[in-house]
Amino acid sequence: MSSVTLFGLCGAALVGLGLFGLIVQPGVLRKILAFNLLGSGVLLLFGVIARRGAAAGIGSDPVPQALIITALVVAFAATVLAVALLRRLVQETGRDSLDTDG
Amino acid sequence: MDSLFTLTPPAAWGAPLLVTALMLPVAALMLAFVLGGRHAERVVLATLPIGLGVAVAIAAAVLHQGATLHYDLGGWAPPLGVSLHADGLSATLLLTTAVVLCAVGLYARADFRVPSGAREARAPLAFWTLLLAVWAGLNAVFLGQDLFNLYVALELLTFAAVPLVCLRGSPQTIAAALRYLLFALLGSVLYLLGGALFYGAYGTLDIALLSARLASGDPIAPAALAAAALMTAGLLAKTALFPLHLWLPPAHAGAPAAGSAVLSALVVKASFFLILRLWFDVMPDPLTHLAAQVLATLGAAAILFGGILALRQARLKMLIAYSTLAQIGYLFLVFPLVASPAAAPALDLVQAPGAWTGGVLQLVSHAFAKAAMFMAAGLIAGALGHDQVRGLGGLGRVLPMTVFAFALAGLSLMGLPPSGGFAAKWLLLSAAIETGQWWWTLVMLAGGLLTGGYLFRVLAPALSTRGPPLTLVKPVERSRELVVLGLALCSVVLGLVPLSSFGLVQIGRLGATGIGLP
Amino acid sequence: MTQSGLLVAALGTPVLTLLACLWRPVRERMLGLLVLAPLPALVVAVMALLGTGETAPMILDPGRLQIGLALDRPGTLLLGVAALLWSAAGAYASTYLRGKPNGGRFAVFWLLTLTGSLGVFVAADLLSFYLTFALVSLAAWGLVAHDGTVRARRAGVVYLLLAVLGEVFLLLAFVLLAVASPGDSLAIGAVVAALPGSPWCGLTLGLLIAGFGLKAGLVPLHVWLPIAHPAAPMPASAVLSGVIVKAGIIGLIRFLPWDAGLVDWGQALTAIGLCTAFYAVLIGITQANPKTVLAYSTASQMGLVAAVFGLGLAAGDGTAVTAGTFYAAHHLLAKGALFLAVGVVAATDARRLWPVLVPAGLLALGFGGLPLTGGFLAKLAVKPVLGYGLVGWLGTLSAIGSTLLMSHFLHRVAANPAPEPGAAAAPGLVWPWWVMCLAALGLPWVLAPLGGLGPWSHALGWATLWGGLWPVLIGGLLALGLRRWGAHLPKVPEGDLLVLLRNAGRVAAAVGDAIEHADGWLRRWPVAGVLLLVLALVLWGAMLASTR
Amino acid sequence: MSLALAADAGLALLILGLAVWTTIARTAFGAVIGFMAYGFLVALVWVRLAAVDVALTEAALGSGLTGVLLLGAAARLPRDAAAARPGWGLRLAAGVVSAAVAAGLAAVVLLLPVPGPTLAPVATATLPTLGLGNPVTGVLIAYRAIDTLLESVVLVLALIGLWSLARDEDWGGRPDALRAANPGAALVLLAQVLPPLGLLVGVHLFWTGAIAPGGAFQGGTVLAAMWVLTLVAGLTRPPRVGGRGVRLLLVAGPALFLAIGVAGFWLGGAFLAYPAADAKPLILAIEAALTLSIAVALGLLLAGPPGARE
Repeated sequence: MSSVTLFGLCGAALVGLGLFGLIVQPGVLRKILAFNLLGSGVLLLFGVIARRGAAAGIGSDPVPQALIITALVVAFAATVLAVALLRRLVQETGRDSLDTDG
Repeated sequence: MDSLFTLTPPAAWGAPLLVTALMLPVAALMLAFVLGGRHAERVVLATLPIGLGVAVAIAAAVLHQGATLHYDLGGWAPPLGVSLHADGLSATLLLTTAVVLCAVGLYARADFRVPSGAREARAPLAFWTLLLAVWAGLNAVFLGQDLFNLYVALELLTFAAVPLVCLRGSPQTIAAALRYLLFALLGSVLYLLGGALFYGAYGTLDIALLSARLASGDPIAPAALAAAALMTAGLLAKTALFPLHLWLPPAHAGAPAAGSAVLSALVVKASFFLILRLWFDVMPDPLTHLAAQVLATLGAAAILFGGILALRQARLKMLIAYSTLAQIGYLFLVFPLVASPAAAPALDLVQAPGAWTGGVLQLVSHAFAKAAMFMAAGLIAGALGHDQVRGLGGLGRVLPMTVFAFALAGLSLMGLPPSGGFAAKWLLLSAAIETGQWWWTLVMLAGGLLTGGYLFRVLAPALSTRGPPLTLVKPVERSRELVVLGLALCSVVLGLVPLSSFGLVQIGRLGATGIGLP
Repeated sequence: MTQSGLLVAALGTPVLTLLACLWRPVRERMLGLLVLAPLPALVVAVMALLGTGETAPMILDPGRLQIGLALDRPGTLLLGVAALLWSAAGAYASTYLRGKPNGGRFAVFWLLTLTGSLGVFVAADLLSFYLTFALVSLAAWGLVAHDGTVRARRAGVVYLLLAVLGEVFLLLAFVLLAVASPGDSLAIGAVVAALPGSPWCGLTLGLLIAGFGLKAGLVPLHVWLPIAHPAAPMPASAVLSGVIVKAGIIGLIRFLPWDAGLVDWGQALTAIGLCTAFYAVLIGITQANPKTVLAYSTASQMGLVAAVFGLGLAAGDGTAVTAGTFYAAHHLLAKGALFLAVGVVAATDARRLWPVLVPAGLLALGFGGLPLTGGFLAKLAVKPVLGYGLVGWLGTLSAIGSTLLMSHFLHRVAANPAPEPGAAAAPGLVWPWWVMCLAALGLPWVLAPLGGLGPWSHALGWATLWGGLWPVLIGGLLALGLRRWGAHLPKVPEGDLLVLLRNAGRVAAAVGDAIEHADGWLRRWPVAGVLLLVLALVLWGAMLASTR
Repeated sequence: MSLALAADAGLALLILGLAVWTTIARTAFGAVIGFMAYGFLVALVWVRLAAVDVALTEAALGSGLTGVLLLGAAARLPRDAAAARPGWGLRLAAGVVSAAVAAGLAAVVLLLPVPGPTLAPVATATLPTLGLGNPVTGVLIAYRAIDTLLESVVLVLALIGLWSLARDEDWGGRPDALRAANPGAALVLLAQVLPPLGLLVGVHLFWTGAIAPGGAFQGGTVLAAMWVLTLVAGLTRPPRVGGRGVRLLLVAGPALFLAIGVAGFWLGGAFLAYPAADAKPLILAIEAALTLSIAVALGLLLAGPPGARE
């Protein structure tokens, strides 16, 4: 097994972990963290795919790399928005979970 | 791959219009943001008619040439570059979007005015810029031909839609927006994962190239199956197909009326549109047959479930939101009807397109009708100070035009003639019978009964003549009522357009392209 | 061409009037104009009846879909008499509702229903027919529920539920018809011609009979009639019972494949029709409200028409259509007139009732076939179709039943005069009633050739007259018995079979509660999250399975 | 090779361990700390995967700025607000389906085609015509310029969304989420010393992006981080959200990008095409403007919605 495959499996495991956390964590902040784990697992898989496309003297296919960078920025924006909503929710209601309103 | 060449005729006029459609709202967004204050509204209202003109021009170009429009951005052809693409369906949806947004823009002026004395206020600036952003996101989704570009477009749309939900800032709407955001993000990540897997298997994200490679590569890559399943699931989460609707009712009911109209009429359709693209433009045909039954089963459940719940809502906006849930279900009945094994061999080009046209018609007429309904509900809530269904008795006497518009939109939702909803239902029913899948007809008809039921709950008291006369908290502007009525009429008039001229939505469909081209 | 223009004018006039109602001042005054809106249709029908041959149709897209309007014999006959009743009832309504609130709203629903009601008689294709049928069905809700009382609202709900159910049956039937038809044409003639060869022929026929039978009041889908008629204002009851049920009759006429000789379906329709004819009489005689009695009588009469149609369908015999149409046309006129009479009586002092009750009695006994009335001719017209076997005897028995029921009606209506001494009905109520009364008595004699009847001399033979008279006499004797011992009959609630659905509301509420509960569970975050992943895995598996 | 594999395996295990910790940690604060460490290690993985550009972005954005953001949020969470966990049945179900998805993905990873498809040769082949040496920058700024353009708009949009969460009466005020109540002396010192260095690093990253790893996003992120540091220390104050100047700065990058893209219709024959002769200066201009806009946007995103505190 090569390192690349290893990281690929690691990415798959991170996706599973992120999904699990996103589903079962009751706190919104923990959900946001899980979302970030999940996202980084997905991007890691993408990175592995990029690495497998090493050619023309480049160690990693540049197209997926560029896409990963874009996705990282988007994920950051999403996290900002989620955190801001969470802070408003805590301010207004004093709770940080979603499932009490049914 | 002859069909690929027919898809991209070299000398199609109007292709640069695609760039205009994509960039106009983006440019307007930046302008509105920088100028701020009262200028934001002016920028939007100036941009909307231009955008409508562009959408009309694109539809005309597609219809006139009978072929899809195609534009390679930066001159870089896929797979390295990203291209834009407008077939008949895209053109139809661009046009629908432009019309609905024009109406929403006119309607929202009264709700999002900068109060006198202030240079700028929070809600107006946010609303007008977000409206432009929604527009940009929708156009990007409808024009995108690259799966990752579409991911960015989807995120643009999500980031525009979520703040719309909680523009009012009440704790309930904040919770609804958060729920919406998190679930939509979960969907986006699954979509992105699917995109990565497609790239890993075939080295491209361009829809046309991917489709060609999927069709030619003999054993289909395991990654492609996983990709299609994950992407579909992610998009379903964003479309709020039953049972993934946890976020929809509070979000759509909590937003200000103009926002609800946009969310319910257009935003959920964007992710649905991508499922259509994925299933019919990317995945090879037989692969999706079994899965199509899964989708349609959920759609059927949505129709019944959403209809029954709409019957039991105490608030008008919640009722309309659950109605959206049910109406989304109809869209998913398209999958087994278009992708049925029975339709494929009988593809004498007369039978199979019915379901497709019916589905698109359902999508478009629901967009008009639902936007009209939410905006009518907004007028009602504004005038009465509440939107309790129980308190609507005698409404017809004080707001006759609003109630009339609501009823017209309801006509289309129920699928009564001569509305667009009727034409859609007729085509879908025919397709179900033609392909031997009669059980879907029962669902559609039962759904119509439920729709009639929940609309009756609103309209019967509204039209009743007993009881004390209602007092209005606030008068309703006639111009806003006219806007709502106009949209409702659109959804009805769609059914009057003879079925033959719906050829537009077939342009660019494989198989149907053969008709349009010499 | 001019005639097809007239056809458009017949429907266009009510539509334009309706559009004018968008303007509030017009709407408020519209009640007074209701008498005029159906007149162009009346003119069209009269011209078509006077002229020879068939009126030129108005067809759009003739090459393909063939959408449009056309007039044939049965359509013309029913269109003409319907327009007459609409006009008279419109005049009646303007007096009846004068000074009461919400006249404008009533006028709007009236015009909507009118448009649809006239439309079904001239619609030549599936889509137009469905549109006009839906219009007449659904808009009539506004007439039924107009009074806004608890009873009217309940009647409205029952009416609408059943009407929408009928729409559902018909929509499915129409789609089946269109799909089974080889071409693109949606013309009714074209799709019905293909029906006998359709793979879904039985299902389509079943749905058509259910959908149209519901509108015509065939058991067991008749339950809306006895609930809706008494609840509606008097002129609305007249058109409901007179015209609106005829939408079901014209539907059967248009959509049953008469040439195919479908014996089984014909016999089934006959059986349903005869059951309705007797069942409605049995329930009707237990009712106290004269309008309810009339409603049951309508169901009974339409049952007989359905039986006639069933015989024609089984025999592949088109003359049944002619006879049935004629019978229905008479019923339209006479039943409309009787409902107007109920209103006139209710506004008249008990001592001045005879000028109303005598002609009303003639009309009422006409349903039993009293010689020299219009009903006598109607019975004569269907006689050859019913034949002289078992069905013929049952037909005579139903005439006896009708006499009994209508005598009961006369008894009940006479018992409900105006309480104030010296009261007299307004002229605006009286003259439309007289117009309809005379039309119901006289017009059938003019229109007799359209019913397939020979010269009058045949009808006036002694044997024929006696044949018409004796069932009425027996019916009269039974009616005397009913007055004597009627108090012992059980009291059946209006809408009889609906009682069976008494618990439906509770069950529906329980189901709704359960579904609401399920929704709350499904919308919990972890549940939805797990379901999302399950769905992804299922789709994944489904695609994997498809590659094998 | 096997040594490297062992090291990579260790790295992967460490990452998984931290991810598990982040998921199960008792307190939100502890989980965030775990996540920051996790992000740092993931950046190392990116280096191991020969994706240095991604590594830079991950370190700066994925771990750094996100970490700051989440720490700030964790600090403000109510202590006892955590709601009840879902029942064991649901947790079991969630575990099973998550594991199934992960297992499926693992199988897919193992079954990916060999050799992997790649666009690297095409991407590098056309790079010289743009005057660029870094293919990633080429993808971001030329081949897939539309993604980058839309994404820079996404940042502006996210900011609008964030600001829309303000209270009505606070509109026009300054964001207040970042400023520490009483910054310690060490923090202030750090905020005085670090930014000049950071500024250099950021500009360098942007500048070298054309030929070596780096570029607008990475440069912008570092600049934003420095600004954020001074904000936290209270050395600078965030601008008022109503100001036109800050908005101009925010849209400068995407607007210039869009303008040059439109000019491409005439100069390069297509929207977002660069003329062969002047590609490099145009690209540098876009990158410069984007770097600035991104830095301002990221900083303001961290600074939160306008607040009442003046």
